[in-house]
Amino acid sequence: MTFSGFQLLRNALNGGTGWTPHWRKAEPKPAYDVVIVGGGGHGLATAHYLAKDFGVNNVAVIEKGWIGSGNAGRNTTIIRSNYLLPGNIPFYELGMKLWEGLEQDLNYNAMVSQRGVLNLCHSDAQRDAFARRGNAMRLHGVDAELIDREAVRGMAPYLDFDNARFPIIGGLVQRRGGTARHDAVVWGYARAADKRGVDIIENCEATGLRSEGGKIVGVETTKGFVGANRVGLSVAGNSSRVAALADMRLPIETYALQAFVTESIKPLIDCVVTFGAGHFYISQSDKGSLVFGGDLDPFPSYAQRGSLHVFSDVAENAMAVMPMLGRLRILRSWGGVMDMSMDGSPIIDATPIEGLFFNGGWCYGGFKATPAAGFCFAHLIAKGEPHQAAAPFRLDRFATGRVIDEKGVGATPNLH
Amino acid sequence: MLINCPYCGPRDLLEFTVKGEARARPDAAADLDSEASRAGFVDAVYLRDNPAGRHKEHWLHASGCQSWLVIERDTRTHEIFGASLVASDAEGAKS
Amino acid sequence: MSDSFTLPGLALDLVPHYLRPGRSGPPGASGVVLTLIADEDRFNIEARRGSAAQLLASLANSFGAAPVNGPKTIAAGGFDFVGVGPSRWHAISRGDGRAERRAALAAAALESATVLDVSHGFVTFQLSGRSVVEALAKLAPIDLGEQGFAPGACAMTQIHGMSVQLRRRLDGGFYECAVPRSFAGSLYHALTDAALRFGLTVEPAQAVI
Amino acid sequence: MSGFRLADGGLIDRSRPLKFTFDGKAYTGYAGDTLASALLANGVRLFGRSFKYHRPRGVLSAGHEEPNALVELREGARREPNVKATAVELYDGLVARSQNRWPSLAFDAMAVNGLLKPIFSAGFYYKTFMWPASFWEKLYEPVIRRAAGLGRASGVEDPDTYERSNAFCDVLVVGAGPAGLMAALTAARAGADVILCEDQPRVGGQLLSDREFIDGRPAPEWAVSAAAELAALPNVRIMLRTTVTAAFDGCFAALERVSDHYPEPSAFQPRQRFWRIVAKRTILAAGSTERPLAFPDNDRPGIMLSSAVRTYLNRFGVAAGRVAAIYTSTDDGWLTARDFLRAGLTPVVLVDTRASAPAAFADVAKAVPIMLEGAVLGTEGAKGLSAIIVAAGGAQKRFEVDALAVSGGFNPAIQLASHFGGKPSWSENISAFLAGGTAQGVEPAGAAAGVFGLAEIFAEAAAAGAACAAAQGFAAPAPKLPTVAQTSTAGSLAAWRPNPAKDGKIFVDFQHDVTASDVVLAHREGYRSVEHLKRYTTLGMATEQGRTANISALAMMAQLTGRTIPETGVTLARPPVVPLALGAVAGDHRRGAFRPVRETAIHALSSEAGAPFVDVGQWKRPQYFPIPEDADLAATAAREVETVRTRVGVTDVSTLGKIEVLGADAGVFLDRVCATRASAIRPGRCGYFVMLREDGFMMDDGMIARFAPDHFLVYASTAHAASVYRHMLFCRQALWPELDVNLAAVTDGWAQFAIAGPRSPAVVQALVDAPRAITRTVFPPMSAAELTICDGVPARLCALSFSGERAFEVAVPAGYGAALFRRILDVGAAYGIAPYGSEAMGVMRIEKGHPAGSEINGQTTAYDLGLARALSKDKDHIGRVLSARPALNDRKRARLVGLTPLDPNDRLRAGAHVVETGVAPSAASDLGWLSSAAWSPTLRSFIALGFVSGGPDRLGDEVRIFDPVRGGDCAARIVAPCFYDPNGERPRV
Repeated sequence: MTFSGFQLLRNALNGGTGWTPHWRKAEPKPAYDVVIVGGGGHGLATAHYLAKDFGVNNVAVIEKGWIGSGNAGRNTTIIRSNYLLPGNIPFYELGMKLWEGLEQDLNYNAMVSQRGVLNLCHSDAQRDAFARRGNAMRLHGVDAELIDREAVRGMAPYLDFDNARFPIIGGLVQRRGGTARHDAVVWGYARAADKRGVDIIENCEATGLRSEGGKIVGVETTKGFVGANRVGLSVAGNSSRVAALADMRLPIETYALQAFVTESIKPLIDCVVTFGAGHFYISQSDKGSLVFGGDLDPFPSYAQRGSLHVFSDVAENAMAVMPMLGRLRILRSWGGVMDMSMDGSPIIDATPIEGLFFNGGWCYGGFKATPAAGFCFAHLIAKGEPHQAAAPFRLDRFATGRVIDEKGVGATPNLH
Repeated sequence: MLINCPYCGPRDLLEFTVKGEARARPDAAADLDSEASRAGFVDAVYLRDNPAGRHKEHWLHASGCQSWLVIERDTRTHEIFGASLVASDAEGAKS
Repeated sequence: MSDSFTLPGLALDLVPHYLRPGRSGPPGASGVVLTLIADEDRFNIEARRGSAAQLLASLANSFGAAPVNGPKTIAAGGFDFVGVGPSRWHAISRGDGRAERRAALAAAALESATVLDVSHGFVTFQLSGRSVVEALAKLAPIDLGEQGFAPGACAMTQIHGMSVQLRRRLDGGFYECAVPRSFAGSLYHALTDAALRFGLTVEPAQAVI
Repeated sequence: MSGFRLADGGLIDRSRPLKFTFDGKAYTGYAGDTLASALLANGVRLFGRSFKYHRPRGVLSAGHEEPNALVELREGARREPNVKATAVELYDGLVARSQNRWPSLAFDAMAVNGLLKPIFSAGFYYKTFMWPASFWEKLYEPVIRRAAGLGRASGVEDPDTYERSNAFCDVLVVGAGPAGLMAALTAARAGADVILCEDQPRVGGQLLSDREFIDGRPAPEWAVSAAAELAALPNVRIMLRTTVTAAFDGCFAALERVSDHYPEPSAFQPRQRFWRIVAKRTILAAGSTERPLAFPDNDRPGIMLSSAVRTYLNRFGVAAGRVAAIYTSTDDGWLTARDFLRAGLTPVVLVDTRASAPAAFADVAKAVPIMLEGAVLGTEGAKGLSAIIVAAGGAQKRFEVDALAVSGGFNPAIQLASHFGGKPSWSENISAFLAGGTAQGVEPAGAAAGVFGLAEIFAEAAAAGAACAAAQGFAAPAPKLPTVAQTSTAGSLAAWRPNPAKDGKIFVDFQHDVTASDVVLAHREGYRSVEHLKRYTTLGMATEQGRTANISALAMMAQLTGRTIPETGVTLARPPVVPLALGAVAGDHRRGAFRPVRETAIHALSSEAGAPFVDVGQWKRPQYFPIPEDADLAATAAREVETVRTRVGVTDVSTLGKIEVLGADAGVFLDRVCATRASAIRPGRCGYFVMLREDGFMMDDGMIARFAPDHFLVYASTAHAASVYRHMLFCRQALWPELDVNLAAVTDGWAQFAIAGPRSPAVVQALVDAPRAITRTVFPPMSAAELTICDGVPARLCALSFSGERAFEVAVPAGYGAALFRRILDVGAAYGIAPYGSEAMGVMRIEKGHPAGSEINGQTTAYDLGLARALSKDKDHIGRVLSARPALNDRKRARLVGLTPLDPNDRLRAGAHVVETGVAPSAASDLGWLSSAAWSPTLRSFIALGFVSGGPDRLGDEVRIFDPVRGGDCAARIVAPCFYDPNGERPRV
């Protein structure tokens, strides 16, 4: 069924009995051309593009819980391509372009909202660094504007312009950036992939990666062995654990990142705002909640919870830049489990095992990368060679030194 | 999180900075420019252990006594099994 | 650093610009009294590798008592020896006769420790009054209870993002916050903000106590 | 009875009437009321409108679980949206407004949404609004956003203040109801340090709501005496109006509402206080939340939780209505019926879903018409309940009522325990989830542990209190338990049968208007895991966090899938338990106090001189020292540079990191930490150092002075000082503990000034004490000495030049800094000295091509900076091995060069990109970027440092400087990175 206003009306009249599951509750077949491990946004997007753009339809996505139960459902929903380094910009911009046509592609409204992303700067040096970034974006055909303090005031008059510890002197704006409804992205990809024949198998955990003679032959799961010619791992948050099934070690450490929502309120904050003198970013959802986050918890963690220290730190940052938030209340906070790579940039690459491919190390960038990561991973799996936009995201870059370190903090994942 | 600093006693997370896996620096091989030497450092710097479970880590009590500690901790539950000075500071620590 | 302010040549900056002596907060008796200790001797002593025992023995020999290797204060030879880290102490002395004490300390530690004069590296605020613990509890993430923080206890901890050496003097009623000098203005504001609602008296800077 | 207030009874103070307004209308309540109880007492039943369909809503509960009665409280900058009227203590002058309605609460135009309910089913927005794509941001989304949301934020700065505090105890008791009081008494009597936190303004919890008798006295009196005993103990702290709202590893967070029961905080008082509580053991006695029942039109004002009805009756002296009925699947409804009878109000009917009447309520069965195995089929009413339709034994009856008490069992308040990730376990016994595993020393007690009989609660809570005390080494005497009359209200779930005709009116999540038909739809469309159900329907995401909704919805989904409830799933509560104001969590980290400021010794002096400051990390550094003759700040910087280049200037360099390295192995240690050979620096000399990170990239560079064979001083850059020190501590403690070396960061102890310019030797000579001579031969560049200046002030003097002129850095103990700076200006006056700020310093270092923070930004290598030759190749050091990786030494890397515009007046700015000339600027023609740029008064041209691909191989090439985000575009030439005195002759003159 194609979703439309007409269908909505029709079903309103017949008591909604015409609606059907958005994806089948598939059980594993004995073998597939491709098995994707991980039913998050990335895994489902990979399956969708494999089927739609690369002609690979005999695909299963296996998910240990319910689809979208990892970081796809635990992020702050921001989409943007305002990166600094040539290794990153083309990739995230490919993603922005896919976001821009996503709903029509999926026939599912993921509420992609290009409401603008404003990064605040607080010193001349920071403004110059933003200029470098904005210019790099422009050279790559990405929209970027460097605006002064008065223009910032026009966009966000509620910021603390007068009493702040770190004065606001301007900002970098990407107007095409914004937000998308994270769960809907997962469901939309699932529905679209399912339509093209992809089996989405929930409650099915990978317990082993079976290879013979250096070549992958399938995945052991809690629902039995599933044969596969090619296997893609897309399990951010659990990358090290799953890679260990194939005796691989990854340049990744796992950390918790907290995020927060407030109670719903009438429209207050229009665009995405990022505080440049600390760790804080915020936007308002269509439902009215302010959605925000800050710094990583500083220690490796697989627990989906954060510390009071960072909880408080985020509130301090919020009040430092938006003192009007004082009486608004945090409704809920949660912790996502981040694949933090050693240079802060992702990995999409083949592994030493033939037919086994890896996608991970997304740090904070995973949600916004969903379409591009899915597309590039599908490209890699289908063709055996990287998509041009993801070509720098190689596993061997740490050995060669071709790291892509946006922040320049080196191999300290908790600082990226 | 409370970390029981061997010198200061139980202290809040905010006083600490975390470096990551407590792994020894590779021995500087005779030939510093050899492939083996480089591979050892690549491994130590980039391919650190990342278990879901017990993990030995280097923490610095930065706002406290400025001791580097080895902390053994469960990354799933955050339970801490022990914290010790990274290198027992000669006789001083014992006297 | 000095026995008097009149060291030839240059004047010590004894009254920092942030200090606002006087009474503030709700009326009534002040719950907190804050005093800037403007001029004290403070030496950082760190045992050389493997020489901690020798150092302690030498200090015991010279001053009649040795510091302990822990966050506690031992008074000996006119110094308060405060443990600040493994095999590290701050030796603090105030009042007259400091030149002799300095010499004695240098002599006692010569073989077995490195001694640095850090008197100017820190600014010390002394706090007292009936509400002092309540005020400090707002800032310091440590247990200041009678058992957790007995007279003589010391904690290197964090207040408002600053590393602060928080100490309870051996006489019990006085607390001291020593902070790296560049942070002193910010710590002063944090302390006075925290103490304001109890009624606060800031005393004029006191040169030597 | 005026309104619904009873003539007597309740724990309110009728001698203290309080005036307040709601939607502009004036009312009166009493001290001890909540806003909800006072409005109910005045006969107000309509409190608000629901989120989606704008249905009229009244009060459901008497606490934080309230989904309906949300208001905007206070006015102006203090306006606070989404406040639960049931949790607001009434105060004189309170002003509240209803929200999310237009034009008025009674007539809400958006209620038309209710008619479109079949369209606005769960997830409808995912299926439409996709065409044309550009309409989403322009049309659909703005409409949705305006319609969504609840109350309005003030939009302006919160005028109130907040504070944070820390508390420590042996035993934290969360909740001062019967279980909490008993546990606290037992632990405290044993000698443990106890903190007892109670959300309400008084202790007692459920005891305040029920007509229980304890030791022969009314229960509230027992609570008061228990609190009095606790208050008298020195080891107990009772914190009222304090909600323990989040559990973290190692601590709890609690919110104390210090001033929320006043119109505004009194002078010097915060509005709220946010506590971090560190407890060795914790007893979770936070009670439970009653669940409503699922039936059509179960959301009309007047339908209220049974226990809340009793709370209003007994605690506030307010009847929920004049003619009441009861609908229950538990004994709780019977308790309510009994209390109605005692208040002289006989319920018209008690409908119990169960087959038999509880034996303990024979008195109720006698006085009230009872319908067993009954069900409410529907309700009537416009802005409030007017009638219910009841079915039992095949017959239907209609009752005209204005109040209906409902009880569907109780959910223990286990949220704090589940913050630790412990999976709750399902109890068939009470049809509810209990805390799974007692992680981190948290032990539930009382209703929070699923125990509902009062005698049982006392016994188990006393045991829990004793156990917690014992775990801390305090032996508890066997407690004397109070005597109580047993009552029990254990719950069960009423079955729901899907009915397409009615399900759309059975509200499950009241605030978000999630109905049974939405659950059916979610099931039909495959959103069957509980998390999918939540996310697809928005169930449980309202301001009460699903307290009244989740279990009903879970039960419905379980029925639809044929699974058990625990198989269907459980959602973990996430912090906070009760929504938490951001201001409170931030405490006093506001405005300038957000982060500390570091000031140098001349801060006040600079400020008086009119110097603007620049933030460098936490430091405030004077940027310029303007004088009236300067046309603007650019002129100031130019004048300051010219002063240094031609005469002499002085600037504050105290922010440089200073790390003492002491000991016999100091040189060995530094050779391992630095890529350069520090041990080659002779005593009395300075040397340049480079430090790498272990991954081979630049960490920092700077100078090392060696004062003695075993005494070095490392000058790290301002930006990297802290991380360099930590790194050196790591090297010393973890890597090479065998070396005899001690480290000390002494940055704050010294005020340090650079005296730079051709006349600087004379100025320095005038400062130093005799017999030291400052001449080219006696104290040449790179000399270092410890000496005295200004008649006996200890000092350190290094002949170092950052400006490219003959220059010195002189350091004194920081307390002398201000005086020394004045002295230098005095002494230097004869030589034409002027102070200069960080801006002029930056210009001169660019003229000299010295890399600084913009160049050593963590992404660059020594090779990039042209420093490869400075690195020693014949030793191991940090970063030695990985710095040799091929990609770090690729000629095509963006490497440091200088750039000069062809037209000297073409402005160069840092951040501009360098692109090839003659082709369209693009990613392909992008060569690099400018890292630092300035107007050079010396060269009378803009100049820049930048990183250009293969740059040093392209000296002399013309390139284009492209700065589209600032509209810059000009031609420039690649030159060597040193613009001024490239051979370094001037410092030696």
